[in-house]
Amino acid sequence: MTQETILIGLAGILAASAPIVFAVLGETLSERAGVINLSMNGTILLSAMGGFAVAYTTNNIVLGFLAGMLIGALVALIVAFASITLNQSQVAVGFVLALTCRDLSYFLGNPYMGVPGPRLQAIPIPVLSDIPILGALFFRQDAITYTSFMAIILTWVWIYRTRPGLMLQGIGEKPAAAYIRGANVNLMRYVYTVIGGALIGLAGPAFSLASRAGWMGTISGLDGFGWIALSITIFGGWNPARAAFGAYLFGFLQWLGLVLQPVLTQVPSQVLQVAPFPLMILTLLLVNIGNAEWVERTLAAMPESTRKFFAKLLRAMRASPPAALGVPFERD
Amino acid sequence: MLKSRFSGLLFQIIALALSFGVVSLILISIDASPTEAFRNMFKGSFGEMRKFAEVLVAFVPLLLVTAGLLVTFSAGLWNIGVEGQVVLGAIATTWVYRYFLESDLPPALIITLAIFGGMIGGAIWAAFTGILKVFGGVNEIFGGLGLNFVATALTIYLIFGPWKRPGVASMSGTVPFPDEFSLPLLANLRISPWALGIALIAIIIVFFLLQGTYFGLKLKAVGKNFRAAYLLGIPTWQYAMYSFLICGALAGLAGAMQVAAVYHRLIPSISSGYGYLGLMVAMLINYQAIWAIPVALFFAALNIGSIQLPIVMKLDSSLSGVLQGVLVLFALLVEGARQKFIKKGQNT
Amino acid sequence: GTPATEAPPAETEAPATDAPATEAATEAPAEPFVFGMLLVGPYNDGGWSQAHYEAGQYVEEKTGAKMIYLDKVNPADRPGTTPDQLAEELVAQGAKLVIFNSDDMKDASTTFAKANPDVFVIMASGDQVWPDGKAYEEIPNLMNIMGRMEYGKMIAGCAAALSSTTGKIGYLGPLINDETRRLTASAYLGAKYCHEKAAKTTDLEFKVTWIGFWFHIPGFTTDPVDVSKDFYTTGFDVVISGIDNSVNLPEAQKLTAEGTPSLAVAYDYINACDVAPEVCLGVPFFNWGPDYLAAIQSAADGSWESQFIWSGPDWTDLNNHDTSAIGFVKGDALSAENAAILDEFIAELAGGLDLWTGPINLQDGTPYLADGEVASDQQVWYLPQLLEGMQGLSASE
Amino acid sequence: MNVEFKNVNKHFGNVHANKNINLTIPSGSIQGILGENGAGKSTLMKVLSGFIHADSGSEILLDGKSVIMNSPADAIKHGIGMLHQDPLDFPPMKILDNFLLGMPSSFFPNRKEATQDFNLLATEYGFSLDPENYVDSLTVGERQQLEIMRLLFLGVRLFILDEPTTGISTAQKEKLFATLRKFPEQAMTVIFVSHKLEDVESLCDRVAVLRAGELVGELTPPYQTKKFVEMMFGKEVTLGERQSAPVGETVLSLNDVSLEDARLKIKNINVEIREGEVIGLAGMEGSGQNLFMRACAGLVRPVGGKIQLKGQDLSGKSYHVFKKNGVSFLPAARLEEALVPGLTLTDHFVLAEEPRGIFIDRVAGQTLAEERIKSFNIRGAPLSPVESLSGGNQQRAELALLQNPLSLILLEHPTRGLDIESVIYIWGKLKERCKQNASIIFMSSDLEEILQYSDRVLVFFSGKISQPMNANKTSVEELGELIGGKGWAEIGGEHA
Ligand SMILES: Nc1ncnc2c1ncn2[C@@H]1O[C@H](COP(=O)(O)OP(=O)(O)OP(=O)(O)O)[C@@H](O)[C@H]1O
Ligand SMILES: Nc1ncnc2c1ncn2[C@@H]1O[C@H](COP(=O)(O)OP(=O)(O)OP(=O)(O)O)[C@@H](O)[C@H]1O
Ligand SMILES: [Mg+2]
Ligand SMILES: [Mg+2]
Repeated sequence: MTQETILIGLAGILAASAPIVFAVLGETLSERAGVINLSMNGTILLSAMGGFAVAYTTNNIVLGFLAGMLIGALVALIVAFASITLNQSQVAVGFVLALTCRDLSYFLGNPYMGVPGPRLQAIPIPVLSDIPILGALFFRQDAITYTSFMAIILTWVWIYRTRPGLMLQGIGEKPAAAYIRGANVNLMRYVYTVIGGALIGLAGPAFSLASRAGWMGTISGLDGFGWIALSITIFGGWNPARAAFGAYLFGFLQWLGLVLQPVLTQVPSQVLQVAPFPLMILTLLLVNIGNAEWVERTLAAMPESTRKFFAKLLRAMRASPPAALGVPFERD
Repeated sequence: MLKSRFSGLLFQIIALALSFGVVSLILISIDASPTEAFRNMFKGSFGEMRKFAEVLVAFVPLLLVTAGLLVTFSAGLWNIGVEGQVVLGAIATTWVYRYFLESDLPPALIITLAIFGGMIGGAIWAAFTGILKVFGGVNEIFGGLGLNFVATALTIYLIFGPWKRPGVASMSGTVPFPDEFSLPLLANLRISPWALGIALIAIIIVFFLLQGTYFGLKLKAVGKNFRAAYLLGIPTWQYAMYSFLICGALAGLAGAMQVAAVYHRLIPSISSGYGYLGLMVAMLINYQAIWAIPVALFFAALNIGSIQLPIVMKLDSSLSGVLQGVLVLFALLVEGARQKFIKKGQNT
Repeated sequence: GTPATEAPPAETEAPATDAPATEAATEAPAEPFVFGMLLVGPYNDGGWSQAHYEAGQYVEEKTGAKMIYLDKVNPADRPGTTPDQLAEELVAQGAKLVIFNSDDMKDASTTFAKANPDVFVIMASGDQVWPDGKAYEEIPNLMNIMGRMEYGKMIAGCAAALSSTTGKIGYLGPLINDETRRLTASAYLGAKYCHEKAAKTTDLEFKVTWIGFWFHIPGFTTDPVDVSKDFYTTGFDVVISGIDNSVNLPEAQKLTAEGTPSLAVAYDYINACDVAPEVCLGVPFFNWGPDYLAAIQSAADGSWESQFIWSGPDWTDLNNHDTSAIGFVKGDALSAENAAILDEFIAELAGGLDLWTGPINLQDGTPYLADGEVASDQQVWYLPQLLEGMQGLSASE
Repeated sequence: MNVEFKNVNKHFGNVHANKNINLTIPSGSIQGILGENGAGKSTLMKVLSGFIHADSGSEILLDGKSVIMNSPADAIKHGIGMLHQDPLDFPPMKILDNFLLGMPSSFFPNRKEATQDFNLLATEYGFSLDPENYVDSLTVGERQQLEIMRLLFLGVRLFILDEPTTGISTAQKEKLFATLRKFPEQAMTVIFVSHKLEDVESLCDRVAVLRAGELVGELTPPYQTKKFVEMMFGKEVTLGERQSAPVGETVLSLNDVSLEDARLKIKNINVEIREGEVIGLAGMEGSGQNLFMRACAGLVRPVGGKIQLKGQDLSGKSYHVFKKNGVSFLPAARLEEALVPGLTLTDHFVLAEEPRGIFIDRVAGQTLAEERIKSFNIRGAPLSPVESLSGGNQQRAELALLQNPLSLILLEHPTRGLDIESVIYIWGKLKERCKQNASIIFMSSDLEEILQYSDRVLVFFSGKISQPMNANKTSVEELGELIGGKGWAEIGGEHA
């Protein structure tokens, strides 16, 4: 393969991963505030269908994307209401919505099967696109891919560099402490869950109006991305940058499976495709093992020096979730 | 207590009404007649003996999965990996069958071995999730999800790789097994009384396990208050593992039934989504084994009955999934609302 | 259950309760002949299944017959069901003949046909009742119907070769089996022939990438969109679709608009080009109508006989809706002069040109057809490998 | 600023945590709030800081103006800041982030400036904290310093400190007090909540004492320790005959055992406890008695030393091993650690028994439950879920779960929240166990109870443990001073 083709391949990965990036960022925001939105898989399908349907009927691609975000926000609102206001298990509600929204998208999407609809085109950015390598990689993409780049930067900056972002970290970590610092915890949880939902909802149209144009119902090949995105969120350790990296890594491995097909003739293509998942589990193990209590017990048994060393090592790998993830906050 | 139970019933009825209301609205929105849709689904499931038999075919694995999940749920675990455990059960069963394909052991024995193989396969797969959870600190939801993908990939690999039909590789799965490998079916019907029996026995066992035994009680304690259970002298993490193993075995049994009584071979989507559907049933019955049978039957009926929708009304069958989901959703929401009311009542 | 006990109650209840049935009853003076169809994909998938569905509609309008169908007949979309069980649903709705439209339903169609001797069965793309076939069984109420898409693929390959500026042609393969192997090979033969015919200066490269299934399943199959993109961006300026939904079209359209000239050949369904006409070189399509019509009439008038039908095109009028089992519709992207050469090629085929003539070697070099030897139907149908000169896997192991 | 409570009431369910509090705190003063555990101090402060809402009718006036405090946000607006009893900060985050979090800074907080401000403030008050360090690496004292700095930077004018001196070293404490003494000069009012007499005495201009949610009185210097103790713990109640079982040979012995947790270290404990003996642990919450108790139960691994039970070395063994060897531990947090909400009384009794076979004999369980409920006169039915029991009855249930025989019973606050009759009743039960050669270690914030029921007393004060003191030879006053950290010099050498 020439450098050119590799570059194009990588650029393709950046574009193809845009939807997952949105989903992962949305989930990260929501979980940072302490709410797990397990509905992703369904939300993405429903917003893909809804976004396409709207763009198709109004022949306005922007409206399509907005519709997708709206759908995502509404689903997230149900999750928020059920878990924050009604104190129901976030996991249960999210899971139910994941299945329901999927079937709903198939049921309502029938009329739009296979109809040719609007689709985003790449817009090379004048000067930047001519920069040797970077130009080909980053600046010959379509609008939604550019948006995904921005989204990564924005969420990262928001969480780690702004005042409200700092408060967001606090809310997910220890709501009571955030509360005495003047935060309206439950309101903020609503807000971030809904915003996160909107981002997740953006993933749908990012498929159906850009990278995988059109709606093909059950054979659209979108069912499953939501669950994948969920694992990537954990892999990302609730850090937008790391999460986005996870999304790209996943895309890269898929692409590798494709280009390696002629080489690894022994392995059916399906196996290469699934390679990311064992990997994902492994990383989950690495980042979580520090949280297991037998580790702490064995550490306690170790002599001072070794204990310190291992503790450091574990801390380095460890990505513990926001301490209050899934924990309702009630003042009295 | 009684009062709250009564109000519980009342609220459940409200949830039911709301669900059917919403689904009716969806149908009206695409100007289809709700009454006709529901009637067709009912006719398509309970209309005649043959159809009811089909319902039972779906009911068996669904009930088995639900039974398993009741165990993990009472240990406070969200075993979303059950889907993959069904798959591994099917794979293991297929493996045993293939192993004895040429042997001259009595078929009955081979079938039994195959079914046990399935249970072991499921249990092993569940054990992975359990180990990840107990020793790796990996939340069972994420571990389970990952393993689900791996399980499905494994099926596809086997079907297109080592176990593929001579020359061909197709979604129709591995070579069908000889008829004597199949659990005996009722005359002219596709349901195997054996499968049905096994499923019913399983749920009864689980019911008593959770209601009547020390094991079940300890499991509940672990599920409801890990810390206190530990101080009361219960080896908490062992019990967590046990619950995974039991659920895995039952899920594996469901997979075995899919192979031994329904498809007579390994097919790509052998689990038929029963794992996830089982989670829904468990949630809807609020983890009470008593209600498992009727609700699982109802969900199975929706699955089968919905086949009529495309044939008769040109509607997509996924409506059944929507209805199932909306039911559970409202059950949860309404339960939440109910608890809020009760709380209000206490405070004032 | 056996229709003997099943059908009557179903029959009697059908008109009474089912709106569509009653309408049909009022429309047609005589009780219409009802035939059922099981579609593996969505009836409107713009591909394989839709081609069957519209053939059914064709039969409906030619005869008074009435079609009832069930789509998405696959374990993923219909958990816990088997095609034979679903066929019985159609029988319960009054179907006297059932069409199984996918290779995946082969076993089920056999089971069903044996269990319901008085229901007629058509197994599309199967070979159970082919006396010369490898899996011959005698099933009096079952018929196999398939179109000789080999020709369609040859024409597709030809169009691709003529239009390619790089001489590199990509083939979007589904899963690997006899059918997909022989069709892919045919496309290659057509490409090879026309590449030489038009005395192209480039040298021909023909590469197959199998995605692993008839359509994309995230996490398990290679994404056909990525495959197409990868082809186009690595110099393969034409991609021929061999999968159910021709996703290479929108991708070609996008990349062309973005400055990478890309062309596509669709598959299966006569109107498949409509998704992106300006990049479409054409589509080889199935026209199941005529054969289904004949079969269903024979079933209705009692002249039915179990047989294996592998119909070729009507060379006098390739795209004749009433006579030709397969056809090829040229797309807007096919230049005038290439269209002319393509027509010549078609004429040659009509004149008896058979590209399945030796010398032909298998991919691993073993001779398959000696010089001048013409392939038998079996040799074509059961092609064991891809052909020499083709890149890509021959088998999944 | 001047703070005034008017008829402040607060109920938690049926718990009346604050009863009609009327209190005025003059501007620029350091007000002490004194009271035993559960007296209602934190509740009152949480009300003042907007963290919880008082019952309707309650009123709070700042500088004479009635204010409604809906949330801490409002409190902050009014310049009220509170240092909570259990530090409300974000351990996994950086110190600087903790400092910045909630600051009215610009949208993009300028970390450089913030760091400068932080260091300035730190030097001004003589704290040494590295803003880039993580909070979970700090001692409790340092975390308090961080909170104080944050509140100072917020510019609060009313400073509430809820038991800031539990679990910080004397040195740190001095530093803290030095800081606090500077505040009145800047017209800042300080409310200092504690049950440590010496702290209050050395720091506060005035002291209000709470007991059982009521304001029982206010004092101003010069203070007499005796008066404090009397007001805090209320007037004696007659507990009948003091009885102690004949003591046999050693059950539990700790040799040079050292314990540590995040909060404090205890070094070289040497104790021997004999059959039939009752040991009372006196000390304020978090002075080390929990750590000691959990070490005896096998829940905390000693970092050094040897724990022997009936001559058998159990050091480093797990809780279950201790339990098998007849050690039983009853934690204070009933619904968190001791009982399983959602299970009935019967379930609990069945769980506590050795399983007989696989299936539970419901009838036997029922009768067992009935007889336990009767003999421990628990107000509740065999089938009532434990969470539906009243606090006191939950406590009785916990005691009813003790199996037989036992060699060592460890109890955290065995009678907290029980009315006096039940206290006497429960102790009757426990003493029976002693007669059956079980020995008991219990902790309590009720000194009367300790004196009344224990043979020997261990006093804890921020990680220090007194020698075992003979209960007959000491008094509420002495203990009261000791747990307040006074008079340790005198008892230093004493042996029981
Ligand atoms: N959130 C709550 N829910 C129920 N009861 C509570 C709650 N908070 C406090 N209480 C009860 O209110 C009473 C007063 O508690 P509070 O914390 O004010 O006591 P305190 O004087 O601070 O005790 P300590 O010295 O141990 O901190 C106690 O009986 C306590 O159990
Ligand atoms: N979660 C609950 N569900 C049902 N009833 C409850 C619940 N909590 C408390 N109760 C009931 O409310 C009443 C008062 O409970 P509370 O714990 O305040 O009693 P108390 O006054 O503290 O008594 P005690 O002195 O024994 O602690 C009790 O009768 C108890 O049964
Ligand atoms: Mg307090
Ligand atoms: Mg109480």
